[in-house]
Amino acid sequence: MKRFWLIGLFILVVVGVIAGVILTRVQVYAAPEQPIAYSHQVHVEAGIQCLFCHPSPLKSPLAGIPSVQKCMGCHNVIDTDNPEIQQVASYYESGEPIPWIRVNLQPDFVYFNHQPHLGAGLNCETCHGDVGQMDVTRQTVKMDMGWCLDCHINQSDEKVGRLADCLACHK
Amino acid sequence: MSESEVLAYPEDSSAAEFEDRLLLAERTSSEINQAVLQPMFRTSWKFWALVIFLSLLVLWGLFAWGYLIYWGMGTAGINRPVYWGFFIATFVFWVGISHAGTMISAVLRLLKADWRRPITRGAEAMTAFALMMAGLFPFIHLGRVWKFYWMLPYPNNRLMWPNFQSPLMWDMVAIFTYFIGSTLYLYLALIPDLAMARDHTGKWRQKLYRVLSLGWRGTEAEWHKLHRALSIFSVAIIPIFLSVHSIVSWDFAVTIQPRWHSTIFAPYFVVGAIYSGLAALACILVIVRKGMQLQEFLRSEHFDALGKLVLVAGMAWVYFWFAGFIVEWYGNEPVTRELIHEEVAGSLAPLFYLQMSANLIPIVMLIFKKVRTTPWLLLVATLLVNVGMFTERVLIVVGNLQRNFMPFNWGEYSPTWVEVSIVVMTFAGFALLYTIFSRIFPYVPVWEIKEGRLRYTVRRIGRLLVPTAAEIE
Amino acid sequence: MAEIEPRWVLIVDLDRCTGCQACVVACQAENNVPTVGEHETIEGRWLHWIHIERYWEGEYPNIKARFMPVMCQQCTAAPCEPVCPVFATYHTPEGLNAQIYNRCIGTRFCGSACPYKTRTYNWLRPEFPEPLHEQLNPDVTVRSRGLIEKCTFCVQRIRRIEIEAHAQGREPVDGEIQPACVQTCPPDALVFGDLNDPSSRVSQLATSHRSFKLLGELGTDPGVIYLKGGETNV
Amino acid sequence: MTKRVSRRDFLKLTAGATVVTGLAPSVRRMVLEPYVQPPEEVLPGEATWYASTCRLCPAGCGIIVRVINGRAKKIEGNPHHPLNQGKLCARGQAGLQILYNPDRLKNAVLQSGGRGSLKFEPLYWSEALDILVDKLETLSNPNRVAFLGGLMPSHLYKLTTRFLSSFGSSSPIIYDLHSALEGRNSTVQLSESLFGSPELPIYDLANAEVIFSFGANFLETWMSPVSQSHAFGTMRQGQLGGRGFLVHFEPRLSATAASADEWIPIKPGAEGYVALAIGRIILEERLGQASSHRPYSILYQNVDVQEMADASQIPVEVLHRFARIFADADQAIAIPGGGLAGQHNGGTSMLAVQALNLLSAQIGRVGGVFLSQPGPTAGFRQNPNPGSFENLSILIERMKSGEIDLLLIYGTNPVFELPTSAGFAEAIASVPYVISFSQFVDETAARADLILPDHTYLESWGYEVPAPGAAKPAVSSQQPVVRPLYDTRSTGDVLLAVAERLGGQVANALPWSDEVDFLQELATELHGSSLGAYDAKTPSSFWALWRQYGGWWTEKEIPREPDISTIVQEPIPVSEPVFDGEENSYPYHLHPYPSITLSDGRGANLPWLQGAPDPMTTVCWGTWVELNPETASSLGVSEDDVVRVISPHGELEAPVVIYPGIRPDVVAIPVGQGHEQFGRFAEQRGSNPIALVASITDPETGSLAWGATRVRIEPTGRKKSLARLESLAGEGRESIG
Repeated sequence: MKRFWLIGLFILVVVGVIAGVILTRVQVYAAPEQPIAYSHQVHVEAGIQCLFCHPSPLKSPLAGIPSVQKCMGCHNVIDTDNPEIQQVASYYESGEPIPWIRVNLQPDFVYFNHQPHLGAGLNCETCHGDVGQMDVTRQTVKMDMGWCLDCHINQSDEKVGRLADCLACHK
Repeated sequence: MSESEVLAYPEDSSAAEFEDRLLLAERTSSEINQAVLQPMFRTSWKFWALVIFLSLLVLWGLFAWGYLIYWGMGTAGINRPVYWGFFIATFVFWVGISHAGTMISAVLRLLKADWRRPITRGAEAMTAFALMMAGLFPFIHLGRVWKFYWMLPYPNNRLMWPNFQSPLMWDMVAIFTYFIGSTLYLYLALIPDLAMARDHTGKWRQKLYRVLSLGWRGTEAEWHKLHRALSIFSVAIIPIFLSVHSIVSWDFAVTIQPRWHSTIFAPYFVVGAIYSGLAALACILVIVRKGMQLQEFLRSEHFDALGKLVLVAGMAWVYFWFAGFIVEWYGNEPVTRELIHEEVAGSLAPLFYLQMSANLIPIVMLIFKKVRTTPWLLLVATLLVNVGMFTERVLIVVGNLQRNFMPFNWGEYSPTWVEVSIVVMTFAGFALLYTIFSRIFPYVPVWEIKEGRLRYTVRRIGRLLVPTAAEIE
Repeated sequence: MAEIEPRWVLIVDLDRCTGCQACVVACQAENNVPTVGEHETIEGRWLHWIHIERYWEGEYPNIKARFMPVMCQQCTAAPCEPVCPVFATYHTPEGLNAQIYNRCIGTRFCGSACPYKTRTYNWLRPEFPEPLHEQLNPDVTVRSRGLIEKCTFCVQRIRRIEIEAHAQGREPVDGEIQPACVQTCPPDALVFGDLNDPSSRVSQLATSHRSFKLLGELGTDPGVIYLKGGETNV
Repeated sequence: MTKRVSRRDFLKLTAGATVVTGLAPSVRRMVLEPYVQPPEEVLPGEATWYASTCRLCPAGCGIIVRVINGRAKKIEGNPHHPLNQGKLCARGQAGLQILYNPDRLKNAVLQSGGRGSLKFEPLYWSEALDILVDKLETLSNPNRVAFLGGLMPSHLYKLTTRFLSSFGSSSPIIYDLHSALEGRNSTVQLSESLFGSPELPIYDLANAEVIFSFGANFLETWMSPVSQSHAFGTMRQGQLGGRGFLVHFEPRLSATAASADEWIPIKPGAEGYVALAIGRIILEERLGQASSHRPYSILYQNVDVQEMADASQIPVEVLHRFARIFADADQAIAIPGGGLAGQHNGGTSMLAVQALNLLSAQIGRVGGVFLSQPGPTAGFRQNPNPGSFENLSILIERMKSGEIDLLLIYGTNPVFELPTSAGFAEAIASVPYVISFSQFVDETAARADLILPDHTYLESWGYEVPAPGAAKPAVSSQQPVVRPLYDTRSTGDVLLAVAERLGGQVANALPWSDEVDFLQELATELHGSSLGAYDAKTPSSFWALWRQYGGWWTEKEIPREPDISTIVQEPIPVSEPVFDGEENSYPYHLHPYPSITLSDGRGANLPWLQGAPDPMTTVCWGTWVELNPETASSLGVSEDDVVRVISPHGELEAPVVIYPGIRPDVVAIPVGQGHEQFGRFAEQRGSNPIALVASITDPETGSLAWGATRVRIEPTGRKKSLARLESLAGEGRESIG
């Protein structure tokens, strides 16, 4: 009887830990709740390029998210009946920024810079996945240090010293 | 040989002396068992008061530790340049204390010094608990203790490993190995006694002992294996025992801080450790003997022998201390000179003279047999040694960090309530563990004593009484 | 990518230094170094990455005072590096003595091992009462309690210029990269550059007969080179 | 919709589960807020640099401010600026903490609980302006309003002067402690009397071979420390084949003296004697370029070298040596500094020092003395030259006698900055209504009825003519680098708004809609000048470049030689210094000196500056008393012992720093601490030595003789640790060998 309880407790702990780990992953990959039900899929299928709305990854550390003005540039005329679009318009009129929730998040002590990555010939999809297929944008890879190192350490001899150096990302 | 064969020698004092020394008094085996077990069940109000007092000290210390973690290392008295303070000094002290157990049981076992028998358990328990207390400090002194696991070599996707060049890693390996080794050693020697206790107790104790005694029945094969295991352990643990304090000393000696950067540090630390450890053991034995009424087993000749060992270790420590000091003093290098000046005539002088007198006076005291065999005098002497050695650790860690190559960045140090509370916590924790241990496990190794009795007999050869020893191991 | 990795060095011309503390504040502003307040300073727990030591020579009235800015010496044979159990401090290919804050667990071993005592430790939680946190440089990690920090030669500024230059398809030119202290130093006492570039200003200054290294006898081979004061250059 | 709800629930569930299992990972939510309408120059994540002008001291260095996502992050020197050439001092670096100071006033406030109650009631700006207009309109006489200014932006000074004169009141009175400690007022008067031009001279330190600095802390706080430090660096190691030689005369070994080749611990007030003796010896022995001596021999007619040597306690041989050093150099400059101006005989001492430059013909020569060339910027030059202490004393008298009904205070903190004996605190109490424009509740603002906080300099417009100027004619422009953090309002705009409400003459005199309008009009005056480092096709693009460059300056250096043709030919008077306090009961000279970090105390609320150590003592976060080791041992005090410093006008207590570089008869205390109000970083910290100073003035210049007070010292028997970086055990040694 005692033994049964012990085994039961043990199994419970193991299951709990495994469940926790799985749920943690789920949390990481889960798409956050956005203030506006924005769909990348719709926009990409309409033929809009990534760089049209996210203009700066070629020259800045950040890709940038479009200003409300930019949204309204098209949505002044397109799909104005959509309640979500009207919400955008109301943000624009009140001069309030839209509080988007960041999808791909790095810790504060990681200094990621888009510009050299694009300069090295990487595509947006390499890290962000096929956003064009996503109705709700979510993270497709767990952007942890191991994932960064996967690329950074597999570099030519003259580059690897710099790219696998801690100071490449931590300052 | 059974008890009935032991002859009585009413008029022959020398025979009585032998008997006395070899615990050959007229006691049956079960009487001995009872003599060891009975004190374990005696828990007067004084005992509980002590336990509660010690627990309160430990709880207070834990609160202080929580405070330290929450607010940061700044709540301790350490600063720049004295980056290490009481925590590291106490760590070194506890590691030092832990050395006596192995010294007594492993070294003396190998040397077949029979007087060791009644005190081995106490010494080994001291080793294990002192290491437990020492092991806390590397965590206590970490600025970000919640990241301690980064010091462990475990595979991770960051491809990050601990740095095995760092003496802290050597420390961790050495202390961990030593802790496992000494705990196993303590446990192995406990098994027959646990079985004995199992057979003489009831209720929860019996259940506990049944699990812990691993079904020991006392067969020839079991004894044989136990003896083999103990001899192997005795041999194997000695290099570990030497390495531990050597490595602790290298935490300091590998830096280029003057007075730390010394080749003699490793043996000096080891000798100091044995000195303080043996002294601590003598202290504890005096107290336990009084507290548990074990006068029958812990006799003056044990204290005499232990006192002699402390005396020898003390003289060796003086020699090593002097060997280091004379070279540093003679070398007269600027920072070293400044540090020595600080000790001998500067702000550290009170600590230095306390250290020197507390370490030297006991050596003089212990020369006299009277001191060695009088419990309270021995207690005074050995307590002094421990005060001295603790001060010595503080002087080495803190004192030498106060001065460096850049006079602009010199500094001073004094501990805060947080540090004092945590240091007191480890002393209280040690005492608490030891107290509880003494009521749960047989403090005197019964089987070893019985074995000793088997080894020695007094035989009549013609008209003479001759004590004889047999090789049984 | 450069064919040879640069070797960043800082030249400190003691003849120019006036002890004005501009570098001290510039460094604090650039690197999010917290101010610790009066009590902690008395305790010896100030956090300046660069501080100016003042030495007295002689006695009144024939007395002289000299200034010497001291920061992490970025030693080639750094005593602090091997002792770190978790590789939070290590040597980079460009000769920097790196300190990775998020890896540091706070053993303070490096601080004990450093002969210059230029490593500082976050003894308590750093405080930036609102809205002072707005001053924090987003390019530099804000350190929490319990870890060691030190001069990095403003590696974030080195990287910024390098990335900018590489995006333009060129190498940074001599003098383009300036740590905050060098940038602000009013008498131009600080010069920063690549010692592996024989034409750089630091290479030329390093060969001066006035040059010396702090505690050079210890063999740490620092990346900070001092030029002695009170002498002409010729 | 059901799908959304279920997903949300699921997220909650997983979040809950991760917490329960103790495995809550680094999952956090971060909000990204895009611009609604992006400014065109901003690239997300990249810094934008805005050029402006530093306003922490009157020098007027050009700065560039790193702004990321609308927040200023770092101030650096403007590398193109002719004055500071990219360099900046500690105070300039710390300017960010004025902007982000947690103790700033966030809106206009009325001190509702009465003066000094520190109970403030927020006001709308319209209400605040109503009060101001009402107070102005109900004045019985326009002369019953007084405007007291300190460190004022040039454009604001212009606007204020226009406002006051059109209103019929007298011009603003400019006085601040920093300028007083620098001796600005005395220096300007000296230039006027010697060169006929009320300006601050420029000393060409970079090219000088020998510099004799008489109490001029030109590497710390005096005049334009950044450009002077830069020149000093060049003087030390930047000259071809040579290294300049600096001799510093001061009772205390200051940081400037520490950088000098020789420091002469001169008796307070005896600097003029030394200068006169050196001049006399040069003349007598026909040293150096003897041909240039003739016109000035009359200046030294009354000088007796032995007498001077006795009075200054410097042996004749030493004076001879200095005379030779000075005369033998091709480029030698003598600088009369702020330390002289703070003595009772300051005017004559400064004249004696400046005369050395005349004697060695250094006026207008490379490595000599210049004046700044206005060039096309003449229209900008209505700089607020600080007034004398005497002028201010007149105002204080008027306030006391009830002749002032409304006092406006901008950029100065007289309650803190003036000696207690000047009686400002009593005077302000008898003014019926006081309005302060301070951004902080300082001691003076705490005694005001209404506070109309100005923007900080990083949020506001303006310009500044560097004074003393640079080798190039220059105007330094100031523009907001960030949007104002709080509901503060530029004082210029307040004045314009008030003028509009007052109407009539005042409104006509100030026709601009806001200060930017005014500035734009003024700046574009320079448009089309062929001398400029840049030019534009249209006034509006010129205005853009003006902001982008951070001002206007010429392409080339245009030196301006001071005019020495009208110098009066009469012997330099030898006047003895007068000190307040009987020598027997007050045996020590009090030497207050401006802190290199806190200057006159206006930096005391910036934690970076509080935490930056004094270069000589390495003390921060406090006040200390510097004593010669001999003095200390005669008083029986040692390091960190608290002593009481007593003058006839007050006393303070502070711990002792044993300072080997000070005369035994002098006690030095840094200025800057001792604030009663000024925010959490400054309050109740240290003491203010200016409070002890006697209100005696130099009869020549009317400047406050802040160095002419004697004190006595009493040990208190207490100890208080000073926050020093240096270890006392190290005894100031570099190494121990």
